[in-house]
This record gives sequence, C-alpha cells and structure tokens, in this order.
Amino acid sequence: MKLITAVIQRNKLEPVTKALAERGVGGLTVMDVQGYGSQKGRKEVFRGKTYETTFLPKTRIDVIVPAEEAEAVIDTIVAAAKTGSIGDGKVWASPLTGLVRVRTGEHGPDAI
Amino acid sequence: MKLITAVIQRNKLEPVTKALAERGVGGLTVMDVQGYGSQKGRKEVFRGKTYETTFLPKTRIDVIVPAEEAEAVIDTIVAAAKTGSIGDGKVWASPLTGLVRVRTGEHGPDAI
Amino acid sequence: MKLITAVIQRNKLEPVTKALAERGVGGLTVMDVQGYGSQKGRKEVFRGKTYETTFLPKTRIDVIVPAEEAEAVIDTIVAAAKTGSIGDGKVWASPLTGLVRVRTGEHGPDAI
Amino acid sequence: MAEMQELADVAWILTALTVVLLMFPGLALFYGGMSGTKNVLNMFAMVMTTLGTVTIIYVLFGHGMVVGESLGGIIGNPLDYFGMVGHEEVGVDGGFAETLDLAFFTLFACITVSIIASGAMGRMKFSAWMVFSVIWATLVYFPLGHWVFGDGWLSANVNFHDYAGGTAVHMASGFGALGLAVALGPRRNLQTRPHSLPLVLLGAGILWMGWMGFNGGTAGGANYVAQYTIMTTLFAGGTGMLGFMAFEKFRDGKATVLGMCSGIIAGLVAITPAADAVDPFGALVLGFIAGAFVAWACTWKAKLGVDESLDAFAVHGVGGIVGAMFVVFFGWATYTNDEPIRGIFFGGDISLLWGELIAIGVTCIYAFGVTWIIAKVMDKTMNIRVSNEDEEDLDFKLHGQTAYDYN
Amino acid sequence: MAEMQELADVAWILTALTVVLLMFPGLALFYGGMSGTKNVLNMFAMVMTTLGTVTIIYVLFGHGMVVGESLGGIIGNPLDYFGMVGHEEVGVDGGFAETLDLAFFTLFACITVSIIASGAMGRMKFSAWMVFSVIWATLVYFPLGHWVFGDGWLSANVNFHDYAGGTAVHMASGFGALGLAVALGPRRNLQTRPHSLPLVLLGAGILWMGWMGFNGGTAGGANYVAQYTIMTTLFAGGTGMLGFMAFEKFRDGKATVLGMCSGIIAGLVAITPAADAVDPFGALVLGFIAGAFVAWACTWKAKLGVDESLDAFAVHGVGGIVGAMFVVFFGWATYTNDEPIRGIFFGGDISLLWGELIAIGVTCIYAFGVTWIIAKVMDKTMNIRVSNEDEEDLDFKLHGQTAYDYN
Amino acid sequence: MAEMQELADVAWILTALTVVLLMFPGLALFYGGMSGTKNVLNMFAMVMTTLGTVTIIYVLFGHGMVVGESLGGIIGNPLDYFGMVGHEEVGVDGGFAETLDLAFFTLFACITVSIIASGAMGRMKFSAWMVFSVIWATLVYFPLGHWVFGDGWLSANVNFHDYAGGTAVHMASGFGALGLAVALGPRRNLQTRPHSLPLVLLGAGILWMGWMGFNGGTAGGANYVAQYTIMTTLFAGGTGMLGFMAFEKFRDGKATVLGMCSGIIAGLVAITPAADAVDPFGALVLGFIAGAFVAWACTWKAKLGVDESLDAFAVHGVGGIVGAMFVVFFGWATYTNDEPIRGIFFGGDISLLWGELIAIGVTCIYAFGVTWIIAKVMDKTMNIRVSNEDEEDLDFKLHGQTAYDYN
Ligand SMILES: Nc1ncnc2c1ncn2[C@@H]1O[C@H](COP(=O)(O)OP(=O)(O)O)[C@@H](O)[C@H]1O
Ligand SMILES: Nc1ncnc2c1ncn2[C@@H]1O[C@H](COP(=O)(O)OP(=O)(O)O)[C@@H](O)[C@H]1O
Ligand SMILES: Nc1ncnc2c1ncn2[C@@H]1O[C@H](COP(=O)(O)OP(=O)(O)O)[C@@H](O)[C@H]1O
Repeated sequence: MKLITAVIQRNKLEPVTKALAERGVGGLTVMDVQGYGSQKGRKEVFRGKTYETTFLPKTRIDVIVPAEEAEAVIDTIVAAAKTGSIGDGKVWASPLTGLVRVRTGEHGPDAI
Repeated sequence: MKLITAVIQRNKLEPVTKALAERGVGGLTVMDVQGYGSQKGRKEVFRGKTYETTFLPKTRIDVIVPAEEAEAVIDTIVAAAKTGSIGDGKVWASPLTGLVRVRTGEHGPDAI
Repeated sequence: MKLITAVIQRNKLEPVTKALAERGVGGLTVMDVQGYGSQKGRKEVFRGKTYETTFLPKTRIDVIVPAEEAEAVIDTIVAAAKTGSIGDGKVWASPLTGLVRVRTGEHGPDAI
Repeated sequence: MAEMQELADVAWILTALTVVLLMFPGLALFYGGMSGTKNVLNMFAMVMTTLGTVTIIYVLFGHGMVVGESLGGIIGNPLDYFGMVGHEEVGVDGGFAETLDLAFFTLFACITVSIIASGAMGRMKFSAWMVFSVIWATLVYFPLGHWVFGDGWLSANVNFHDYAGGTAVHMASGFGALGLAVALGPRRNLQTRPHSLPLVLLGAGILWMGWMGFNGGTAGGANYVAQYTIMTTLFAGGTGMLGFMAFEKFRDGKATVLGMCSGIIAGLVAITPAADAVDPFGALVLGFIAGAFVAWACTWKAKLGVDESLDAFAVHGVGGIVGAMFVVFFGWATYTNDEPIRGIFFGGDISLLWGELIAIGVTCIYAFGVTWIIAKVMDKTMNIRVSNEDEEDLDFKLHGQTAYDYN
Repeated sequence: MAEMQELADVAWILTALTVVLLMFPGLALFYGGMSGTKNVLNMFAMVMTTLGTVTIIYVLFGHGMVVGESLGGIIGNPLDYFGMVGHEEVGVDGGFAETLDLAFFTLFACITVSIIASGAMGRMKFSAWMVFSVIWATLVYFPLGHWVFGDGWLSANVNFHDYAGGTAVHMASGFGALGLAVALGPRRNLQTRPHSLPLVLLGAGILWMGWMGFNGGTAGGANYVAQYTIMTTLFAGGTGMLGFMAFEKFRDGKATVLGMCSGIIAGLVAITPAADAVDPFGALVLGFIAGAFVAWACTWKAKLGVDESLDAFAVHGVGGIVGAMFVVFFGWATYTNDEPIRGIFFGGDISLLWGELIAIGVTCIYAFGVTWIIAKVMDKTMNIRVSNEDEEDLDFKLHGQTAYDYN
Repeated sequence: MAEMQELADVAWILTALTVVLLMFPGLALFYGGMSGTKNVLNMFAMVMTTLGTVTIIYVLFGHGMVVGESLGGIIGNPLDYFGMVGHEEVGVDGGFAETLDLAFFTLFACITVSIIASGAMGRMKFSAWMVFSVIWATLVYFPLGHWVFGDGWLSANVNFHDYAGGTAVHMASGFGALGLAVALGPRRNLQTRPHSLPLVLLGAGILWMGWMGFNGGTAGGANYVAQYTIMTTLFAGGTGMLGFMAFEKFRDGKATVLGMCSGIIAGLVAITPAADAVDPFGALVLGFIAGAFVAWACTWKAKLGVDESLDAFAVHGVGGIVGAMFVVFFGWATYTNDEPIRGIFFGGDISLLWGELIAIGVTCIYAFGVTWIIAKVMDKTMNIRVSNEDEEDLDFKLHGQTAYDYN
C-alpha cells in the first residue's frame, strides 16, 4: 500500500474528489493547510496599514491506495488539480507498513 | 520508530487519548480533518435549499512510537475508537528515518 | 527525497520559515494542530467552572527536501524553533517514493 | 405654538427614526450571515452604502419626487424640497420640523434599496451596485413612493389599503430583487450555505425592533394608531416565526433556526400593509399564514432556477402580497381609521379587492420590469457582473479584505 | 381628552416596549454564546419561540389571568381580556390604549419563560420545550403575575416591595430553571465551554439597554420614577460588573469577561425589585454586592451537581433575592412612592422583612415545585429528554442545521 | 407643574439615554473586532468597565466638578452633587428630574474614557487600566468638561462653537489615546489584523444609532434642535462612509469595509460639534470631507511609528477638528440658535476662527500632555505594561479566558 498526499488549490477539491471517485477510489481524508512556495502571499490593507500573509490557503488530501494503483492515482489527481498557474501544488507518495480498518479490524489492503 | 496515524470519529479523541496514556504513550499530535468513504455526507436544508456536505468531520491523531510497540499501539487505538458503525476510520503505520526533540536536541527513540 | 515534519510552538512559525528560506528551502506546507506531551494543557475558569484543555495549540510544518539536505534542514528547524522550554516539539523525517509538481508534471527532486 | 399631542408625537418619532436606523446594520448582518464567508463584506457594503448614495439624491430631489406637488399624478416636483431650502422654519416654535420628516423618509428610501441587494448577492461589481442604487431609487422607488405615499395617481384614484409601505417598500424591493437576479443570471457556485446563523438571528432581532419604529412611526405620533400597530407588529412577528417553522416541520420533519428568523421577517412584512387593519386575532393569524406561505414560496422559488438566494422576493414580495390580501378578506379594525375597516368576509365591500389587486399588480410589474431594464441597460454599457475569477473570492477581489482572521 | 402628562407617557412607553423587544435576541445571544457550538441554535430557538407560543396564550387568556378581575385572589378571570375584545376603544381620543398595555405585558410573560431555557440547555426535545413553555406560563407565571402585578392575594395581604418583577419574573424564572434542570438531569458531556464571548458581551449589552425599557417602562410613563429608576438601573449594572469581577480576582487572581457580563446582569436583576427604593449610593452598593454574591452563588451551585449551566438560578434567582433583601435593610428613597422608603437600618419598619420573606418564599417554592412537577409529568407522558445520540449533535439533530460554516 | 414641552422632552431624553447606553457594547465590538483574536476580551473589558469605575467617581464628585458651581473658572465644586443629595426633589411634580441629567452625563464621561482604550490596545495591565481610567476622568475629562459644558473659563471667555462635545469628548479622547499610546510604546507584534469585520460593522451600526441619542439628546428635549441634529447626524454618517471609501478607492483601487465603518464614525465625530450649525448640504459635505480626511490621517499616522492601532486619534481627534473647523468656515443654520450661524465664507465673523483654534488647541494639548504625564507617572510607580510573555497571549494571561472555542 501507498499513502498518496496531495497539496492542491482549495477550489480543486471537488474535481479531484470526483475524478478519484470515478477511478474507484472510495475514501480519502482532507484537511485545510496553508502553503508557501514560488507563489507569493497576498496583502490586505486595513486603514492604510498593510498586512501581508506569507501563506496561502491550500487543501491537503491523503489517500491510501494499493501499491500498484499509486501511479495511476497520482496521475488522476494531477490531471484534475491542474490549472497551469503557479501554486498548483504537489503530490507525493510514501510507503506504509500497515493499515487497519477500525470498524472491522480488517488488516492490510482489505482495509482500504 | 514508527509513525502511527489514525483517522477516527471526532468524539473518540478523548477515549483514545486516555487509552494511549494508560499504555504509557506520552505524547501525540491531533488535527481536525474531513473524511469521506463508505459513510455518506449529510444534508442541511436552508429555506428549502439542500446543501450536501461530501465530507464528514473526523479527527486525525499522529503518534510516534518505538517500532516494537507499533502493533500494540495500533490495537489500543482500534479498541478505543471502535463503535462498530460505518465511518469509524482507519489506522496506519509508516516508517520514520529520524526524530529529534527540539528542546534538547535528543535524537532517535530517546526523543519520543 | 525526504519529507521533514516538524511540530513546533505556534509563535515559532515565522522564525522557522525565515530560517528555511535563508537556507534556500523554497516551499513548505503548514497546518494548525493540537499537541499533547510532557507539557500539560491549560485551564480556563468560567463562572467558577473549570474547563481543562488537554491539548495545546501547535503548528505543524511539512517540507520536502532532497535526501542529502535532510539532516541540515532538520538542524535548521531545530535551531530556529528552540526556546528551551518544555513543549518545543519534535521534528522527524520520513521516506518518500515519489513526487510530482501539479502545474508542470515534473517528477522527482525536480518537482521540489 | 404646537398642540400638546404634537409635542409628544415628536418625542416618539425621534425614537422611531433612531431605531429604524439600526435596521441597516440589522439587514446587513441578516444578509451577511446568510452569505458564504467569501462574500460577507460585499453584502455589508451593498446594504450600508445606500445610506450614503440614496441619501444624497433623496436630499437633492428625491423628497420632492415623492411628496412634492404632484406633476399630473405621475411624479412629485423634484425641486420642491431641494435640500430643505425654505422648509427649515417649520417647527421652530415647537412641534414637528420638516427636517425630521425628511430624515425619516430618507431612511424609507434607503432601506428599500438595501433590501434589493439580495438579488445581487455574490456577483455584482461594487461600482455597478453604487450606480444601480441611485438609478433604481430614482426610477422605481421615487415614482412608486409618490403614487403610494404622495399625491400620485394610485392613491388618488384607486381604493386600496397599505398602512406602512407593503407596496412601495416591500413588494417593490422584493420584485426588484427578483428582476435584478434574473438580469444578472445565477452565481457560478451555488453551493454556499449561510456561514453564521448567529449573525442571521441578530439581524432578524434588530430588524424586529426597527420594525416597531417603522410601523409605529408611520402612525405619525404617540397616538392610538401607534400603540395599536406596535401591538399587531409584535404579534405578527411572533406567529410568523411559528408559521415558517410549522411548515418546515411538516415538510422536513425539523423546524430550523434560519426558518425561525425568516418567519419573523415574513410576519413583519405581511403586517406592514395591515398593521392598522387587523385586530389581535387577525395579527396572530396573519403572521402565521404569512410565515407558512413564505416558507412555501421559498421552496418553489428555488425551483424556478433564479438565483435570488437571500429570498427578498419570497419574504418581501410574497409576504407583502399576503398581508395586503389578508386585509381585503379578513380585515377588522374599528378605531384606527376614520371608518371601521372590515374585510370582505366580515361584511366589507368587495371593491377593495379590485383596488388592492391593481395596487399590487402595478407595484410588482413596474418594479420587476423597470429593474430588469435598468440592469440590462447598465450591463450593456458598463458590464455589471464580476469576472469568474473575482466571483470565487469576492470580498478580497472587490474590497481588498476578508471577513475573518481567527489566527 | 387625555392629560398632557399622559401624552408624553405614551411616547416613552412605546419606546420602552421597543427596546424590551430587543432583549429577546439579546438573551438568545447571551445564552447561545455561553453554549458550545453544537447547541447554539437550539438555545436560540428556545429563547425566541416564546414570542410565538406564549404570546398566543397571553392574548387568549393570559392577560385576563394576570390582570383580570381576581377570582378570590387566586387567579384573574381568563375571559376578561380575551383578544382585547371590548377594550379597543380606550385611548381613541389620545393617551394610553389598552393595546399598548397588552403588548408590554406580553413581553414580560415571554421573557420570563425564555430565561428558563437555561435549565434545558443541551438536552431537551424541542417539541417538549414548546409544550412546556405554554404550560409553564399558564401554571406558574400567570398565577404569580396575578399575585404580584394584579389583585392577587399576595399583593393584597402581604406588605412587600417589588418594583418591576424581582419575584414574578426573576425569582420565578431562576427557580424554574433550577427545577427544570433537576428534573431533566445533567447533560452527558459537561465539558463544553462558552463558544463565543463576543456573543455573550453583545447579549449582555443589549439586555442592559432593554432593562432601561423594562425598569423605566414599569414607571408607566415619562415621569419622576422613570427618570429615577433609569438612573439606578444604570448604576447597579455598572457596579454589578465590578462586584463579579472583584470576586473572581479575589478567588482566581483574574477578572474574566464572562464574569464581567454576568455581573452586569446580576446587578440588573438585583436592581429590578429595588430600582425605586434605593438612592444613588444604594444603587452602586447594591449592584456591587449582587455581582459578588452571584459570583459566589455560581461557584457553590456548580458543586450541587445540578447542571443548570447558564446559571439562571444564580443570576436571576439569587440576584433577585439579594435585591429584594437589600431594600428591606438598606432601602432609601424619598419621592418615588407616596411615602418615603426606608430600610430597617435607616429607620424602616421591621414588618417589611416578614412580608418580603413571605413573597420570596412563596415565589421560589411555588416556581421550583410546580416547574419540577410539570417537567416530571411531561417526561412520563411524552419523554422530554433527547436521546444520547441526539445530545452529541443537538443543533443538527433537532433543527437540521449547524450554527457556523466558515469554509 | 411642568410645561407641556418639558413633559415631552423627558420622554425623548429617557430614550436618548437608553440608546447611548448601547454605545458601550457597540464600541467594545467595534474595537474588539479590530483587535486580533488574542486580545478581544481585554478590549471588551477596558471599554465596558468604565461604566463601573468612572460611574462611581462621577456620582461621588465628578458631576460636581463638571457642572457644579465654578471655582474660579478652573473646576466645578466637587461637593455640589455628592451622590445627588439635596437634588432629588426636582421633578417630583413632573418634568425633568436631576437624576436623569446625572445619568446622561455619567454616560458622557464613561464613553470618553472608553474611547481611549484604543491607545492601550494589546499591552496594558488590566489593573493599570482600571486605575488609569479613574485618574484620567478626574484630571482630564472633569476639568475639560467643566470648561466646555459647565461654567469654566473656556465657555465663559472664548467664542467657539461645540454642539455636543467635539472638544471635551472626541478631541480629548483622541489625543488622550495618542498620549497613552506614546507613553506605552508599541506592541511587540504589530502583525495582527482585525479578526472579525462583522463585529466591526455591528459596532459601527450600534454607535450610529447611539449617536442619534447622543446628539439628539444634547438638544435637551423633543424640540426643533433635536429634530434638526438627528437629521444632520444621519446625513454626515452616510457621507462619511462614502468619503472614507472614496479615498481608499483612489489610493488603493478598492473601497474596504473597515474603511466604510471607519468613515461612518468619522462622519459622526465630525458632525458632533457641528450638528446644529450646518444645513442639509453642509452635513452631507462635512461628512464626506471628514471621512476622506480621516482616511488620509490614518495613513500618515501609521507612518509616525506610534502604535495607536484602533485610530482613536485619527477618527476622534482629527475628525473632531475637521468638524469644528468646518463650522468656522462653512457653518449655516438659521433657527437652531438664538442667532443664525454663519461660517466665514457665508458672511460670518472671522473672530470665530480664533476662538475655535483656542478651544481646539487647549483641548488637544491639555489632553495629550496630561495623559502622557499620567501614564508615565503610573508606569514609574506601578509598571503599567504587561510582560512580553503576557503580551503574546493577552486575553488568557490577563483575564483567564479566550474569546472563542469553535470545537
Ligand atoms: N518543498 C515543499 N515541501 C512541502 N510543500 C511544498 C513544497 N513546495 C511547495 N509546497 C506546497 O505546494 C504549494 C504550491 O507550491 P508553489 O511553489 O507555490 O507552486 P508550484 O507547485 O506551482 O510551483 C505550496 O503552497 C505549498 O503548500
Ligand atoms: N482510502 C482512504 N485513504 C485515506 N483515508 C480514508 C480512506 N478511506 C477512508 N478513509 C478515512 O476513513 C474515514 C472512514 O472511512 P469509511 O469508509 O467512511 O468507514 P469505514 O472505515 O468504517 O469503512 C473516512 O471518513 C476517511 O477520513
Ligand atoms: N510521541 C509523539 N508523537 C507525536 N507527537 C508528539 C509526540 N510527543 C510529543 N509530540 C508533539 O510534540 C509536542 C511537544 O511535546 P512535549 O512532550 O510537550 O514537549 P517536549 O517535546 O519539549 O518534550 C506535543 O504537543 C505534541 O504535539
């Protein structure tokens, strides 16, 4: 099994979720994150004082998939999340050494 | 060392924390996440218009443990987090290649 | 490539970001987390009733770096995040098996 | 010297105006709470700025157009009250000054325009809104106000009952909001729910208090009618709440808090034309019916595919009609007018029905049609809708700020 | 024709009623802010819907039961004011209309019931609350109101001082909330803290303004007593705040903002029975004592194990008693009543002590007991408590919505 | 017996006081919304507690110092109104009681001190604030109030126009806030933005309503001037909003909502000294100019390096000066005073310029200087600034609570 993590634009969550569902990925976990990279933060002016935010809102998705599907899933995410503008984010894969479904106690790939 | 990650029901954070503490796990890191899986999102109706949330609130816990305790810790979490209903979540383990305690600079398992 | 994860004090985000930028680390992802460890939670009293929070606000940083820079980046973070008081947090490293930049589709270390 | 009744009247009208002023932040919070987090500020700005834009034109020529000498029943003479010049001496010896009148009527004009912001939610350029608010007030509200509140052809020739602006204020803004929403087309992303119900509740509560000033102040003083309408306004708001909740309970099994707040406003809108024309039972029943009816209107309106998401059409448009028609059929009040008011079912004359239908029809058609034309013409000339990119992040793109920062 | 004083009186009472109306969203926000995020909406709904449910019965038979002709001192004649029929002519020639009176008293009844929502926080079925509010008003408030505000046995036979409802409003609701909380049993999860102190502050601030209308309006007009009680109400709220904060500073080392807000309300509750019976110094001292005393009561009440988490018991029950007893001992006001008021320490008659103790005892015992019985009987017949599952997610389960969505 | 005008006057002043009271939570929310999440509660506590601390000293000796018999033009006799003893009989037969006067003036004193909290934002010990508020009221506000509102040397010898406290209230608090901010030094972390603009809007809206009571109540009754100033106050608030937004649009390309709210207050501050001295056009123009001018002042003030982040200096200090100077040059009102008011450009006498400059100069220099001295002396004796550690987590460290818990 692999854990695929994607940091993407906030408004791409819906299309990515949809694309994954179509590929048969049945579950994922999402969280709000703040990112920083080549893309600059933004400025808000309050009564003439400027507040700069270094970080920009992004969304992080974690999906566990069988090792053999990892490549395909990454491609799906990349395709669905791409706008072509700077700040589109990254997708990475990491190894897992175990997985359990809490409800049933199933182990390994069955638990996905 | 292993990093154990659990995505569980929100209201199971307290029992899981307690169970881990009883097992001697002395630290953990928690974050609010949104999950999606076999369990469906919920609907709220506002003046006749229905808003469906694809995602449901879950809690994610990250705990670093010595490799040998990983199995037992996973079992503890699963036992404490289980309700038997759909949506109970997953627990997985991933390998770590290093750990440092910021305060002291201690390395490896000593830093846990 | 390595994924370096740091859980630090909230008010250390700025110095750590700055220190990493100076080292040439060009991107990172941040999220608000709640931590628990040797440091105790805090109490707020409302009309004589005490509410104790087990968890304390911390910040988590994820940075992907070329494997060879991992050690140095960890040291940078530790140096910048340290206050010497309990609750300063942890930094750990995990292996990655792949990385893609969404915008360009670049793979591997080029995508960092 | 003024009469003693008039002296007390001034005290109450000063108060009425003061609480009506709070309706503006009330409405801003009511609408803003129902918006998604990304367009709270824009909603605030649309609602509040009428107090600048519309006020200026009201002082210059609006008051004349509404209550000035009628030019053939079509419109009041715009020059009649130009900046109050020549009217300032009134009241120097005590009693009403025309300045108070002007201020009170200014608020009526402003709030009517503010309500329409519902139809622009989340997709209108802010500069376009500023221009629109001024044009709309001039072409829609001032004429309608003249016909209803002034010596216009409607009040002169048609026998209808409208206590405090069910037509010129509520139906006009409700149908105006619909016209604007139709002209703008729907937002691209309709999946935003009300971001803060506490703000909605607060807004509704403030509006209710303000309505006491609105309806009670329309009585013109601390007199019998003020006391009467304060009572009916209180009662109809209370049962409007229950009516909306009952409908929801019946339809979905659960009575919601947004429904509760909407029901309050529905009841208040409905009692506005009827506040002096129903007895306590009538007020209770009218409120309940209006609440339930508006709840139902929200549902089928959602199916029309028009994105008028804050429901000014259902609440103010439909609610106003319900109130006006209730008087026609079930009116009953003995001492509030020179002659007792009796609805058709209580022995009243059926002629009121035709008059009322004309007044409603004229108001709604005029408001909807002219609003749509204004919006379309503006769109051709200056493009009133924001770009798709701006729409996703409206507050920041239009106003350079975001509503919250909890870090 | 009405007298000129009466004309001015009407202007002020219209105002008083208007600001009292804002106390409802004020109380809703005060309570809702103190609730956890998962039961904000339910709290709003409980507080606000009394304006529908209780209003209806008040118009039908409540006003008669409170101020109608006394049936043997026990209760007023429920038929006396049935929908105001036959009372509408009053005030047609100027001066007070009975409609205003009805509306003002309706609000008193509604707010008393709303306060009790404190005792139901986070665990009562909403339908049960609706039923409870109607039964409670009928069996507890209407009788108590009759005894205190009407011609009931208490006001006829017992010599006690209660300016504006320290007994029938505050002690009744405070002890009622306690009774309801005891009958319901504690919530399963007591670990929720107030989710938004800004809402609490706003609520407290609105309540303070409303209290000006409540106490000032009880004077019945724009007279000496209104001006006097407005002053004492202002002062006691201010020092109530300091008293609560001082107690906290002393106990915990830190004065909190929830304490500040609670102290304001404690001071206001305490001045309610005493507003016309203390001089400026008395108002300042009474406020401070009440604030500190209520702070202390919150602490030991927490130890009783009763989950009455919004502290209506401590604030309204105990606060009301403190105010009433203060008058007995330290009252001092020369021109507000026909005879100067003097507390026992200032030469007053000790008989007032017995009268006051009887009035307090009757109110508190009656309110607590009957409330408990109502709740228990209802529980047997319709099961008034939500299921454990619903309790965890109350707003969604009962009202189908959640309070916030900041995404 | 009181005259009939006076009876109506009482009704209006009771109302005015009631809505002025709501300005305190209004200001608390306005300031608290502009603060970062970590010092919302502290801001609330600073603003609200003046209603306790300042009230007490006002009742004891403040009212005497302001309006008591003048001791050589310097200060009123502190003993003159000690707890109102001897003044309670006034109004027993109808008409104004002195108690109402006392309560109204108490609120003036309290709100002036509350505004200064702007200068202490995020870094002052709470106990130090409590002490400071009492000392400041005594040494700065009471003397200034005496000079302007009482029989002090300024009002006796200098010909200047200040309708409702542009000097003693707004310039004094604006320059006081600046003095306090200078004495305290800047916060360590200046990177916090306003955490909730909905709270800011709500606060501004409430303040606007309260200002109707403030300016309208200063007229002393339900008379011509009250009706006149209510109108000008409405208009200046509306265009103040536009002026600030226009300046922002011009400078940054976007009109913000914080700017909108700030502009309302700027317009209101500016109209305070001028409300009876401009005609409708004048009010509209003055509001706009004040809004734009204050917007500009916020910008250059930011460059001074003084951390007075809630901008009481720019809004109240500069705004007040703009209003006062506007009257000198462009005043025009015919019936509000015994003699018509005419600004220099409309044929008025240039002597008003000198008088006005003296009044402004004295107020601003006195307020700034004495405030700075008080703060510095207090700092030497009790250390008024919080520790660096406490500054990072202010609400929790000073008040033991945090503002929100959305979990
Ligand atoms: N080295 C990194 N480690 C972790 N996250 C990163 C890294 N670089 C970028 N990111 C995340 O990816 C997001 C997009 O990166 P950015 O460099 O702005 O654009 P792009 O990926 O299009 O070049 C950032 O906001 C951040 O959340
Ligand atoms: N493939 C997956 N990858 C990552 N997280 C998942 C995955 N599947 C499920 N989850 C997480 O686990 C939660 C529970 O999963 P769900 O399928 O609804 O129930 P169950 O685990 O009981 O079968 C989800 O809400 C989601 O957060
Ligand atoms: N075993 C662990 N697994 C994951 N996170 C941990 C673990 N132990 C500590 N942490 C995180 O590190 C933070 C600081 O740890 P703590 O033990 O309080 O102090 P210190 O690291 O200085 O000894 C915690 O709040 C928690 O977020």
